Amino acid sequence: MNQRSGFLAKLGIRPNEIALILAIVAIIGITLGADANRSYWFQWETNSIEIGRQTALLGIFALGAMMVIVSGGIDLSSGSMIAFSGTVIACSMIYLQYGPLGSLLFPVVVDSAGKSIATDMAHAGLFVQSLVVIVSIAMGLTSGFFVGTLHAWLITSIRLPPFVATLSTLVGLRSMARILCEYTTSTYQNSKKAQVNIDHPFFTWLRDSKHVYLWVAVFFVLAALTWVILSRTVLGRHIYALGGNEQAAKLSGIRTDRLKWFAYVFGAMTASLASVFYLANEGVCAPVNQGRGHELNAIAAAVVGGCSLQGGIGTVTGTFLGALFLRIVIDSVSKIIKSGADIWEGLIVGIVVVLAVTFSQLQQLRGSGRRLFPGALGVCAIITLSLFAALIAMSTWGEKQAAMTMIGVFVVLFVYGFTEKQKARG
Amino acid sequence: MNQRSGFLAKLGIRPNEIALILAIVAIIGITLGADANRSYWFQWETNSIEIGRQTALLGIFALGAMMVIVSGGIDLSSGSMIAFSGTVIACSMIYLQYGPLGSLLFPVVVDSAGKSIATDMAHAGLFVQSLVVIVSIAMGLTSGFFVGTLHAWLITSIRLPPFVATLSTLVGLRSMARILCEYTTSTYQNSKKAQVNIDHPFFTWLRDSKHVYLWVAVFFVLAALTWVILSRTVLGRHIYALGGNEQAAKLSGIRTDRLKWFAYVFGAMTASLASVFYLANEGVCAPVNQGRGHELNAIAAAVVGGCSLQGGIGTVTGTFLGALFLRIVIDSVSKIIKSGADIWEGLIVGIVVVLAVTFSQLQQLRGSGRRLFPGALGVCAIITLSLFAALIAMSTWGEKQAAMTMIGVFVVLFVYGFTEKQKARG
Amino acid sequence: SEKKEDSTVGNAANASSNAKRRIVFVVNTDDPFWDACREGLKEGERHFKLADSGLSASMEVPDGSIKGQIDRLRQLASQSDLAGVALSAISADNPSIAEELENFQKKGIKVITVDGDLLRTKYRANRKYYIGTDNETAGEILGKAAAGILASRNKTAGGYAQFAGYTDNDNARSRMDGFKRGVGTAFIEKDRISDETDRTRAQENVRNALSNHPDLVALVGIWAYNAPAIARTVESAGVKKNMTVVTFDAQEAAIQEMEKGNIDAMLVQNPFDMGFQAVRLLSAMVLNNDSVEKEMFPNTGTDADIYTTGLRLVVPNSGSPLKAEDFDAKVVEFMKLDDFKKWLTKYNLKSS
Amino acid sequence: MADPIVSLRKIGKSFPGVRALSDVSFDIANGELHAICGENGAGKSTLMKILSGVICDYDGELHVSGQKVQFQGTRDAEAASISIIHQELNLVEQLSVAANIFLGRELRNSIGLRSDAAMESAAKKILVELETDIDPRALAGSLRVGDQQLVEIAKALSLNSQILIMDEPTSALTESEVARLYRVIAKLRQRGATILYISHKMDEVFQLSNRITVLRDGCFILTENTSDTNANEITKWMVGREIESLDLGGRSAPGDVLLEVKNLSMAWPGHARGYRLKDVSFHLRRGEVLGIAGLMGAGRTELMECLFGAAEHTVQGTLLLDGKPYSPNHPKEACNAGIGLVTEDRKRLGIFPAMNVKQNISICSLDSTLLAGLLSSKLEQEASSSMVGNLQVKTASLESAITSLSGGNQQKCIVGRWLLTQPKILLLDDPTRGVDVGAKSELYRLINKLCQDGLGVIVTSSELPELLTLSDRILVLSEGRLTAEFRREDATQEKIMRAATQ
Ligand SMILES: Nc1ncnc2c1ncn2[C@@H]1O[C@H](COP(=O)(O)OP(=O)(O)OP(=O)(O)O)[C@@H](O)[C@H]1O
Ligand SMILES: Nc1ncnc2c1ncn2[C@@H]1O[C@H](COP(=O)(O)OP(=O)(O)OP(=O)(O)O)[C@@H](O)[C@H]1O
Ligand SMILES: [Mg+2]
Ligand SMILES: [Mg+2]
Repeated sequence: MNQRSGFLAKLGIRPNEIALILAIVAIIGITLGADANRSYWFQWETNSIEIGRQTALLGIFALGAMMVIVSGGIDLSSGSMIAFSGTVIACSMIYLQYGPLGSLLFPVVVDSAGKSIATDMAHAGLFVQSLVVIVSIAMGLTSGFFVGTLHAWLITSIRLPPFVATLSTLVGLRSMARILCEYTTSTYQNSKKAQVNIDHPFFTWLRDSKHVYLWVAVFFVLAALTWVILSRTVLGRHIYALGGNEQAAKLSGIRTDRLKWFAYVFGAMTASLASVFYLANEGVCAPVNQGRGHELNAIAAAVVGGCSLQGGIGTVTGTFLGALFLRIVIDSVSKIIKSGADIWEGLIVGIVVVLAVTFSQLQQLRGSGRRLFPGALGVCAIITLSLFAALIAMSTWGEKQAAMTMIGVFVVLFVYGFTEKQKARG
Repeated sequence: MNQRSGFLAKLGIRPNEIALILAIVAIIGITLGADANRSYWFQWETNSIEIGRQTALLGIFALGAMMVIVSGGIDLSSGSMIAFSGTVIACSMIYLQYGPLGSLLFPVVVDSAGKSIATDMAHAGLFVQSLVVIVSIAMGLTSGFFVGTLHAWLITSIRLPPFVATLSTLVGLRSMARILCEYTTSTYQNSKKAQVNIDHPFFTWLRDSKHVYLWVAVFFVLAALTWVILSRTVLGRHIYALGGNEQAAKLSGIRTDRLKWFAYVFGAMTASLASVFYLANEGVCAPVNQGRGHELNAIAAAVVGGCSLQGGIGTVTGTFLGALFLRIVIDSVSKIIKSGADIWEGLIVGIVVVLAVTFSQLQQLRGSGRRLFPGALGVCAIITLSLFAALIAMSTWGEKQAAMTMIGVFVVLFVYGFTEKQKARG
Repeated sequence: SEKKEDSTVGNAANASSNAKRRIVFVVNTDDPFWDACREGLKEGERHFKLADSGLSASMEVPDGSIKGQIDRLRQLASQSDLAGVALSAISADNPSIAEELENFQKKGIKVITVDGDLLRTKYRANRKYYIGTDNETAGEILGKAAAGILASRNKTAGGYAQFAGYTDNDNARSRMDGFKRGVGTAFIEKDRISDETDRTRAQENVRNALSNHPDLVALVGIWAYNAPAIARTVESAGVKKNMTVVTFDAQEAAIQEMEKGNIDAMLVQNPFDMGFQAVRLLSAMVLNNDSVEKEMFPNTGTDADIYTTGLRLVVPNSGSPLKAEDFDAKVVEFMKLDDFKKWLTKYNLKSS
Repeated sequence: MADPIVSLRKIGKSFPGVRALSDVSFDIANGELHAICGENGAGKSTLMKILSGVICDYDGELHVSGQKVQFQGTRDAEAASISIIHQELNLVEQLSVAANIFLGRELRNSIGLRSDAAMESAAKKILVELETDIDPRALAGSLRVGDQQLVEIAKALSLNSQILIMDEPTSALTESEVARLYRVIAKLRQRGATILYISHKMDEVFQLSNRITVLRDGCFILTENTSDTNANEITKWMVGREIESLDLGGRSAPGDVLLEVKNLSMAWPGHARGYRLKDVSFHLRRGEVLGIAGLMGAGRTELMECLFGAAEHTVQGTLLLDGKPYSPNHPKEACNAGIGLVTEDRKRLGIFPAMNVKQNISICSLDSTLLAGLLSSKLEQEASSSMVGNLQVKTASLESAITSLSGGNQQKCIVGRWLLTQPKILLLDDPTRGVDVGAKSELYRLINKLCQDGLGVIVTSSELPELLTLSDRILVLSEGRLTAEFRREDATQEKIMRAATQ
């Protein structure tokens, strides 16, 4: 391991990233063992496709979250940004089809039976189709650019803390998306709608699992790009500096405001890029709850990947692995717990995130001879942990086992804490 | 105003708090004007009851959020904590009624018709009823204590960033609550349920709008208590110190770990106190989505009330006003926009939060003599703002008006930015 | 103009300008299902000339949580221009909701429930009437349909999984229970999976169900968006030929999927009619002309307060083993997909 | 005199509450080393910030080599060939030394990408020129205060600009490092660079400068040729009054043993040396000042932290306080035992930026300001105002923000903070770093008085003369080992340096 890490270190892979890789391997192994119908083995193809799809879906805007975090900020709005940009795309498509331009792009033609019908998307020529899609996606990305700009402006000029600025867009953008959606549908399809169905051939094509390689490809390209920016360009160096010590960066004549602008625009635009795949994946634009709360997954991925929320620390590789790790964990949970997995997912993700981050800083913890269970807090912590263990045991096996688990955990931890205390003394 | 502020300053009220008070008054005024059926005037009683209820509901755990923020941390888990503690309370009631003790507390009696029936909650004596309620609520608060302890332990001993620690409990606790709920119902009511109805007379009584004064009273008492702690005790001063500069605090002989313990326990326990009122308010314990996302409202309230997320800055008065302000804004939106208010709510809250925080630091902005729209970022910001204005105008009035709005806003801001630039030059 | 009318603040404006009294339809959450209902509402508003009698009808769309619906009801309670309330209860036996309705009635505001009724055994008095369909019967019908299809594919045993936003939400539960009864004991329910209305999760759930339970023969979509989620996943997993897919509600996407042959049967409620009838009944109650009430609720006894809007069982145009005569025409209208689409276009609806 | 390269005309600057500078006008000749002296808060740093484009809104005019300039940022200043070494450290701890040195001016390779290799080699050159062996690849955060200071210097040098501003560059350096710096300065001046030099250390000022400018309370007092004046005169101008020469004699003979340290050792995992402190044994008597000398990195701070229970690694050895065993695991326990520590790094470990002066002073002694268990603002007011009085802290009011005070005055507040706790033992880690002469002598007198009241004081300092004047005994640390102990009578700088480097 040391040897390997030494070797990998040369490749610029950090210990916590190695830890993640090992963890991923371990989880796959466990799942293979615990999953009765070994689907990772017998259906590895579908499984890898699905995990690839999900990882791309999360990873694309996790990279954005990472960029913002490294620059010393935070972006809580990406979930809503996905909904907003998705709505912009959907609405542009509606506008192009049913708006004033519609009659040009989708002329009324006469069908075989001789009665005249308006060409719909499905029957429009490839040129029109791609035109519509390209323009719409461009609109979506533009909306991302503007939202990012708004964030940067609020933070640099109005001096709002990033948390506040992006918190307000978190609530604001979603409602904006709903307004836009209702307006467009009621104006151009004269029936007010809460969501728009995405039937454009491009998205249907994209959704097809045969084309998931494209999702992964986009993710990889974006990751590579981000990697170059962060570790091979001056811009990247400045972003690390900004995150590490804004004051120092300023005094070194770095235009910190512009850097923030870049970071937040990058964050928002990755979200709007993700929204394209969200639309494809769900086949519908649903401003109400599309991507709701997913910003936290992105941040979690970045953090699990070793980003520090103080800023200045974080890598593309880490974030990539973080996203993959989270997706695999979630997937394996549902593989192992056959039915009723959904109620366990959150708990396991929570625990796993804690473990991952803990592991990534095990060295420091060891190094600083601090005790794990110091004083009263330590004792209460031990009790807490045993109680939670008991709770879990109870709902899996029953109450006797719960009692035993509780006592077991308590004793073990208590003994540990005690020896630890003795060590600290001697 | 200056005079007043001078006077209020003596009372320890800060400028941004005055701003909030004025804003609240203004909004009430506006609503009175814009609401066709003047319900703030003709139905002031029902309205104040509802606003009081909502403010208490939010404010109680907003105080907790404030405490954590002032101590230099953040608690993202309060929404899930509400669900978890609510579930603990509900499950304890089920356990007491249907568990092994049930037969003692709820003996099988023989009714007039001579056939024997088990006494249910409604028919149990006042003593049993109150016993059940008190024990259950105690359990809920205890769960709060333990979760707070867990946070403190993860943050101080495992050295997780608060954001990560509470992010994992945010996902973990909710799923834990669901597990607990399904387990208890399936074991003691032998039908697995994802929701439990709260029909205990106490909660029904508490829900009655005649007893909302109690909610407000609890909120006020808690606020007063918090105020004393923060501004009149050593503990409070130390918490400000901790939030201001942790290392310095430690080297000044402050037990920072214990302080964090207190802060996070306070945060979690206020959430579980809130959960009591959530149960009463909704008459149901719904682990799946009870209080989901409400942590952000609490944080927003604290921030609008002038808390700094860097820590070390924040007041009870501010948080109190912040919560009241948010609730009144939301309420007045639904009063003014008669139907379909919900899609506007988020947008308006977002804007209002930004405005509030901006206003609270207007002085610094003025003082710093920085430009509001500097350089390229400034120009793009202007464009962004005009676009969003246009979007809103479009969905309110239509497209011509939107175009006009856009041009209007753009010109105004551009002229402002230009003059500003000239000033900076000259 | 027409569009003006539709845009949100359009009727906010004319609601506040000449102080009308309002009939408000409070739904459970923002879902395409209600788009059709909203159309019905508008249609009713026009057809029964509410404007002439100083009334207006509008729809309130809370955020899908119980608290959301309660808060919305309370907000309405604190407004003085309310004449009638139609509610699709998000939870049948929720005391808070029941009490709020009670308070409305105390104030003389007319209250009915639509689509989602309160628990009749407990809260029958808290609303005057119920318009809609009994979800349990609906489920049962779909169950029968599924059994029929399975039989025709000579599947006599196997497992099925049901998908919904919240598996314990009342309408979901009764639909599922209904289905369970309808499909019979030959088939075992493997799982009920919730996705918290997150569509990505919805698709994952289907995927996991497929890989977790190799012996699945049928998938049941309980909430509108589950239909396309199931259909697409089944298609991309390439297991369509030995999988029976039956769903509730007819979203745009679901209809397309049925055209593609990825859905074998849809049980469709009639939200449009719900909206329409709600306006008709409430306006009548407000202007207390009893004739309408008598007409809508002729019979006496236990179900004297129930008006059932139509149920439709929609099957693909060709190749469906199901026959109209297998189903009680009084309860459910048997339809081929094309007839159904004709009906939709008649009221310029996209979904139902 | 040749026409000036920099001339300041009626420069004025005010911050909310304080007028930092008013009509400061003087010239700096080309190629000279121009020292600027003044008490804490005189406005030296502010003036330099203006000159180096950090502060852009100010009154008055600035002429550089003839023409008027109005810098919009540090970039403009660098373009005008002005660079500055700031008083406070400004490094990005997560980045390497090389990255810090070239921050904002990164070297690019042919295709416009960043070339770290080039920067590292270039950085290496500069560091060699500074005669240090800091590894350009090392993370800035892993360096000690001293080395970080050297990196700051290297950063400024790397611009090799015409005009170099040094704001208290030696405040964190020890003699040997200072000597190196002098050699570098000499080289620079051969190159014909102009240097503005700020220091509170008179010997430096007189050793280096051609001319001296004195500021007081933001006003220009005078500019003198160094050769025509002397330290006392300058200090007189700075303080605005005579400073009677210190005689710290007349101190009662040290009393009984207060603190006994028996072979104290502190591990240092993951480092060649393996320990930060090894078998350090000494004792401290009542009413005695114990000085601890040593080069930067000798372990003085660690020693203090051990005594204060703030060590970040496990500590072996026995401590006896008043004969009773004493093993602090947390500063709190040290406080309760009657020990106070004035930390070395004021900005990071000292002040509470969000709090005002009053609260910063009272934070450690709140228990004594309680009325019926609650804080009494009146008592707090009295306590802190007494300290502000005794230490003559320059502040607009007790309520003004601590950050609005100059470095030295902040330091006084922190000393005051600990005096309020009426400790038995006071640990002062470089207490006079960046503190002006006047304040220094006040501090000395204060320390003296405290000893007379039976306090035991342990003090480290980066200035040997200070130790020699202050302490009754002087311990010398070298690489964590105790290498010598002198009584004041027979201590000399030479002996101490020899012990410190063995
Ligand atoms: N950012 C600031 N905000 C408010 N006041 C300030 C600020 N910076 C400096 N001051 C005030 O300006 C005056 C001059 O400060 P400055 O740091 O220039 O003094 P100095 O001569 O450098 O003192 P020292 O020798 O301690 O560094 C001081 O009174 C200080 O309180
Ligand atoms: N942050 C750090 N990282 C690594 N090593 C350090 C760090 N700080 C100090 N050291 C090491 O610990 C020893 C003591 O350093 P320290 O700076 O405390 O000595 P010192 O005598 O207090 O110097 P000064 O007080 O003048 O800064 C030195 O050998 C130094 O190399
Ligand atoms: Mg200075
Ligand atoms: Mg030191």
